[in-house]
Amino acid sequence: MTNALIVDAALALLVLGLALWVIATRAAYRAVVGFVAYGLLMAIIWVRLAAVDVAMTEAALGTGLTGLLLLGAAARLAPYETAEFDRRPGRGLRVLIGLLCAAVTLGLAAVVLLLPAPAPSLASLVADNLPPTGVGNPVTGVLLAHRAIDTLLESVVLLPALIGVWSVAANPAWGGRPGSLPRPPASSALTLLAQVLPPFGILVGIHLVWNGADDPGGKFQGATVLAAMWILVLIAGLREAPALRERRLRVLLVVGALVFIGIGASGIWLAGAFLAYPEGYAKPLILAIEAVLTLSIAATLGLLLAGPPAGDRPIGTTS
Amino acid sequence: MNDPTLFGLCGAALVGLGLYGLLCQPGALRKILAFNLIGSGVFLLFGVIALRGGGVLAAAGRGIDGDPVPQALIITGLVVAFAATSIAVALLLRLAETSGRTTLENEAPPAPSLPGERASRPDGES
Amino acid sequence: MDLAALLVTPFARLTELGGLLLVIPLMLPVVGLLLAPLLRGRWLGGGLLGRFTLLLLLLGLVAALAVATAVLTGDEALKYYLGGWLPPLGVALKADGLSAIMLLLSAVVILAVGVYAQREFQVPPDASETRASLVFWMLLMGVWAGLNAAFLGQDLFTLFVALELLTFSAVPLVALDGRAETLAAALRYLLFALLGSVLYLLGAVLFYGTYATLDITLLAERISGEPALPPAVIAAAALMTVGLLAKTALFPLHLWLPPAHAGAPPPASAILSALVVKASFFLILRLWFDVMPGALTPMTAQILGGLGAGAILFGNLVALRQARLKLLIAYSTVAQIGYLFLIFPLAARAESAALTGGMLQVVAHALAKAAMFMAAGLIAKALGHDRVRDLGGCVRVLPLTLLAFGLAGLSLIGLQPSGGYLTKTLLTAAADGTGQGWLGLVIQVGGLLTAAYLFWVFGHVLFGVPSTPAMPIKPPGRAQELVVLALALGALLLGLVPPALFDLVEVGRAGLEASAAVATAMAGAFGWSKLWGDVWPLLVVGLLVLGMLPWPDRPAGGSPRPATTSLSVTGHWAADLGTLLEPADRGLRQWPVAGLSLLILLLALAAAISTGA
Amino acid sequence: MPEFLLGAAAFVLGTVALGLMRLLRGPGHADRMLSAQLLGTGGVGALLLLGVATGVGAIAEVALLLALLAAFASVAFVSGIQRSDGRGPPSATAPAAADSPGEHRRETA
Amino acid sequence: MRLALDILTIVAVSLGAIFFLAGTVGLLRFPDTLTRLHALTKADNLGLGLVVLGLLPQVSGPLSALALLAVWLLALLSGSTVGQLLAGKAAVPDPDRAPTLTPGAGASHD
Repeated sequence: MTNALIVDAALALLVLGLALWVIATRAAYRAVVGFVAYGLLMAIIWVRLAAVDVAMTEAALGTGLTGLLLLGAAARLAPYETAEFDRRPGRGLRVLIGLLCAAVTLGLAAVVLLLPAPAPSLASLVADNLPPTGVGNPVTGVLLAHRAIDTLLESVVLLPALIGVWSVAANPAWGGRPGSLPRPPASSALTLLAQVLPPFGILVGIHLVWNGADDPGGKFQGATVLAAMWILVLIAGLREAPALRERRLRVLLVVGALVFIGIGASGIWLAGAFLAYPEGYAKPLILAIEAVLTLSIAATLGLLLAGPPAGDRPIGTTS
Repeated sequence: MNDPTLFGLCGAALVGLGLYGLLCQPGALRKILAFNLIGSGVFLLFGVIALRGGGVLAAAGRGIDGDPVPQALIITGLVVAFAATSIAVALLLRLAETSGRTTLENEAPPAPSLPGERASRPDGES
Repeated sequence: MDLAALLVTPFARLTELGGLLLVIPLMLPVVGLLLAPLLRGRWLGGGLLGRFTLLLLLLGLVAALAVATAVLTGDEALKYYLGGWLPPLGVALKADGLSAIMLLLSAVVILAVGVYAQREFQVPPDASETRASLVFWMLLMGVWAGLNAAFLGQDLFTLFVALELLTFSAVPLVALDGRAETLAAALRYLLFALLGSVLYLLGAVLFYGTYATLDITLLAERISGEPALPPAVIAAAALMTVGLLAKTALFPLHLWLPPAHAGAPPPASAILSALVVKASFFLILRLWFDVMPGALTPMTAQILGGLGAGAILFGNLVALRQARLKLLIAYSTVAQIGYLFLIFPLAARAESAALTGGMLQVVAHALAKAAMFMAAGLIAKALGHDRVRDLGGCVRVLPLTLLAFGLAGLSLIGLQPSGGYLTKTLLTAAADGTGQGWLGLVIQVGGLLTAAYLFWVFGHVLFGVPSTPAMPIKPPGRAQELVVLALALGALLLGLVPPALFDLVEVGRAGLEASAAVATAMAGAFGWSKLWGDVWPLLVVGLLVLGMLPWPDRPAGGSPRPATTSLSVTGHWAADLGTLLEPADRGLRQWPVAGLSLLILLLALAAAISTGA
Repeated sequence: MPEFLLGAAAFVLGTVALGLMRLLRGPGHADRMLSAQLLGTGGVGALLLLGVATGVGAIAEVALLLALLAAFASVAFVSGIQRSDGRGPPSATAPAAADSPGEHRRETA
Repeated sequence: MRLALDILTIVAVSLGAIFFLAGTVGLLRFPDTLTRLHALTKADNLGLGLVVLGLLPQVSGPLSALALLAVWLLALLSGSTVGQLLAGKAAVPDPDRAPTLTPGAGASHD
C-alpha cells in the first residue's frame, strides 16, 4: 500500500505545483502548457480514484481538445499580452484576496475532513436498478436512464454554446467556413500523422461508444476522439472545414438531441413516462441514442474548436 | 488519512488557487485557465465523494468501485466546462481583434500606453 | 359558442394531464432550439424562424396557462418523475405556485419580446438567414429553455445544467452588435457568471457528499432531521448562495450587469433584466425556503436584507447620475433586485406578506422593466441615440412609447394600483410588523429616488430643446409600441387582479395567506388621504429634480453640460453626491474588488449560517 | 508483482516530474513543450503499469486515449509556436502576413 | 515458466524506467533544444517500449496485449511527428525571454 500512497502523494503534489505554475507564471503560453500537463496528471488521478470513465473524458477533453483550444488562443493573444501584467491589482489587494482564498481552502479542507463516515452513497441503489436498463456500465446507466434529462439538457447546452462561438463572426462571414484552427505549413510528417491517426482514432471512438454500454467509455469520450480526429485532418489541410450554412451539417448538429427527445417522448406511451424505455428494449434504444448523440456531439465539439465562421475563402491558399 | 482524503484536500487547494487566479490575474485568458482550475478542483472533490461512496459496495463485494452517480455528473460537468471555455475564448479572441484588449476593465479608457506599445490596432473590419 | 368549446376543451384536457403537463414547458423551447438552425428562408415577409418562434411562444403561453390553472385549481404542486425513476436515483420535476407564476411570467414576457423583435430581427429580402436573426432567435429559445428548466427542476444538478443553458444563451445576446464594449461586457458577464456556477456546483457537491441525494424534497427531509447543521451543509449553503448572488448581480456583485444589460439589443436587454437575473434569485428562494427551511438564521437574513437595502439606495442613486437612458434603466435594475432580498429578514415572522411581496416584485419588475428597455430601444432607434440630455422633443414623435415608459415607471415608483405599489405596501407592512421599520424607510426612499430619475428623464423629454430638427429617422412599428404599452399596463394594473389569484403563491407551501395579505394591502389604496400621502412626496421630488434641469437657457449646439453648471441648490447637492458615488461605483465594479466582496460575503455567510447551527 | 509495478509507476512518474523543471526553465517554447511531452509519455507508461498492477483492463484504454490525444495536442503545440512567432500585433494588411501561417485566417471581411 | 516471465517483466520494466530517467536527465542537462529533442524522443520511446514489453507477459488476453502494443505505436508515431515538426522550429526562442527578430515576422515592435 505504501507504493500506492507514494504515487498518490506524488500526483497530488505535482498537480498542485502545476496549478501554481498556471496561476503564477507570467506568460499565458507557458501557463497553458502547464495546464495541458496538469490535465494529463488529472487523468491519472481519476484512474487512482477508480473513475475510469471520468479519466477517459479528462484525457480526451481536458488534455486534448481544451489544450488545442487554449494553445491556439494563447498563441493568437501573445502579441497583446505585454500590457496585462501591469494591470494586476495592487499588492495590498492581492495579499487580502490571497488570504481570503486561503481561508476558503482551509474551510473546504475542514469540510472534507469532516465529511460523514461511512459515506452515504447511491452506489447500491444504482446497482439494484441497473438490470432494467440493460447496460452493464453503471455510469452509462445513470447518464442514459436514471438521469437521462441531465444528459439531454447537456447535449442541448452545447448548441447555444456553439451559436455563441459563431455569434462573434463578422456579418459578411456568416455561414462561411470556420477559421480559428491553427494552420502549420504543409509538412510530410503532419500529413502522415493526419492520414494514419484518424482511421485508428475512429476505431477507438466507435469502440468506446459501443463498449460504453458495459465497460468504461461512452458517447462523450467517443465523440471527443472523433472530434479530435476530424480537427487533426482539418489542421493538416487534408480536408476543408464545411461551410456553416450547409444544411447537412446543421442536421448533424441537432439530430442527436432530437432523436433522444423523440425516443423519450415515445416512452410516454410505450413505457409510461417521458424518457422511460419500454421493458426489454432499453439497451438497444440506449445504444441507438448513444450512437446518434455521438455524431452530434462530435460535430459540435469539433466546431466549437474550429471557431467562428471567417468567410468562404478556401483555407490554406497562402501557405 | 486515507488516499481519497488526500485528493480531497488537493481539490480544496485547487479551488483556492483557482479563485486567486481568477480574481487577481488581469488577463482574460488567465482567468479562463483559473476558472478551469476551480472547476477541476470541484470535480476532484466530487470524485473523492464518489470513491468514498463506493466503500460500502467494495465491502459487500459488488462490482462497482465508486458511486457511479457523481462520476456521471462529473462527465457532464466536464463537457459543460469545455463549452464554457470555448465561448469565453471566442469572445476574447474577437475582443482582442477588434480592440487589442485582453483584460476586463470596463469603461475605463485604455491604459496609458508606453511609447512603442500599441494599445489598439487599426482594423479594417465592420 | 362552438369556437369557445373548441378552444376550451383541449385546454381542459391539457390541465388534466397531471405531472406529465410539466414536460411540455420543459421540452417545447428545447425542440424549438433544436429545429431553429434548420429553418431558413423568408416567410410572410419577415423570416421563417421569427414566425416559427412566435408560434412556439404562443403554444408555450398556453402550456404555462395550463400549468397555472392546474396548480391553482388542484391546490397542490404538480410533480413528475422523469423516466419513471424516483429520486434520489431519478430526477423529479415540480411546479408549485412559485414555479407556475414564473413559467407564466416568462411566457408572457418572452412572447412580448418575440413580437417586438419580429421587426428588429427580420431577414432582409436578399438573404435566407442573417447572423443577428439566427443568433437572436435561437438564443431567445435557449434562454426560455433554461428558465423553464430552472423553474421546474427539483434536482440541484439539473438546475446547474439549466443555469448553464441560461448563461450560455444570455451571454452572446449581450455582444450581438459585435462592438468592443459589448464584447468586453459579455466576457465579463460570462466569467463572473461562470464563477457563480462553479461555486453553486461546489455547494451541490457538498450536499451530495453529506446526504447522497440532490433532490430538493429529499434534502429538505434530511436536513430538517438534523439536530445541528453539519459543516458541509453550512459551507454548501454559503457557496450556493454566493454563487447565485453573483449571477443575480446583487449589490456589491453587480459589476457585470450595467454594461451587459445596457449594451445588449433592446429586446435582449428586456429578457436579461426581466427574467434572467430572476432565475438565479428563484433558486436562492428554493434553497432557503425549500431545501433548508428553518436554517435561515437572523444573521443570514440580515446580511441578505442589508445587501438588498444597499442595492436599493446605491442603485437608485447611481441611476440618477447616468447620462444614457439604457444605463439608467440598467442601474434601476440593480436597485430593483434589492427589493427581492428584503424578503429574507421579513420572512421569519411575516412569511405571507414577504413571499407574496417578493413574488409580486418579481412579476411587476419583469413587466415594467421589459417595457422600459424596449421603450428605450424604440427611442434610441428613432433618435439615433439614448442620451438623456438630448431627449427633448421626442414626445411628439413617440407619444405611445413615452406613455408606456411613464406607466412602467409608475409601477417602479410604486403608485396605486401598480404591482410595485402592492410590493411596497406588503413589504413595508411586514417591516413595520416585525419591528424593522428601517427597511420600510429604505423602501420609501427607494421609491422617491426612482421617482427622481424618472422625473429627470421626463423633464428632459418634455422641456428639453430638440437637439436636431429632422428627428424621426425611423418611426417605430405600431405592433412594437403596442406590445410595450401592453407590458407597461400589465405592470400598472397588477394591483387590480382579483386577490384570489394570488393564492397561486401559496400552493405547495403551508401556512401562507397570500390573497388575504394582498386584499389587506389593496384595501384603502384609493382613499384620498392615502393617495395624497403617496403623491405629495413625489411632487416635492419632482420640483427638486426639475430644479436641476439646465433649462430653459440651454446653450445652442446641444453640447451636454455638466450638472454643476446648473444654478439650483439641488443641482449642487446632486453633483456633490455624484462625485462621491461614481468613484465608489467604479471602484466596486473593478473585477478584483468585486471578487474581494464576493469572498468576504462567502465567509460572512458561512459564519452567519453557522451561528444558528 | 503488483507492488513492484506500482513502485515502477511511482518511479516513472517521479522521473518525468523532474523533467518538468524544463517547463520552469525554458528557455524556448519548444523546451517547455518537450517536458510536457515527456510527461505525456511517462504518464502513459505509468498508467499502463497501474492498469496491470491493479488488474483493471480499462486503464489501458485511458492510456490509449491519452497517447492518441497527446499526439493531437502536440500538433497544436507546434502550430501554436509558429503562430506566436509574430511579435507585434498582427495586421492583416502587412506583407509579412503571408509568412506566419495563422495570419491570413483573420477576418478581413 | 511463470518465474521466467516475471523476471522478464522486472528486468524490462526496470530498464524502461531507467530509460525514462535517462530521457529526463537528457532533457535537463543537454545544452540546446535540438539535442534535448533527440535525446528525449529516443529515450522515452525506448522506455515506453520496454515497459510495454515487460507488461506483455502479465496481461491476460491477446486483445489486451494488442492494446499495449497500440499504445506504444501511437506514442512512437506522435513522437516522431512532433520531432520532425519541431526540428525545423527548435530554434524559436521564448519571445518573453529573448526577444530577437524572427525572420518573417517583419513587423517586430520592441
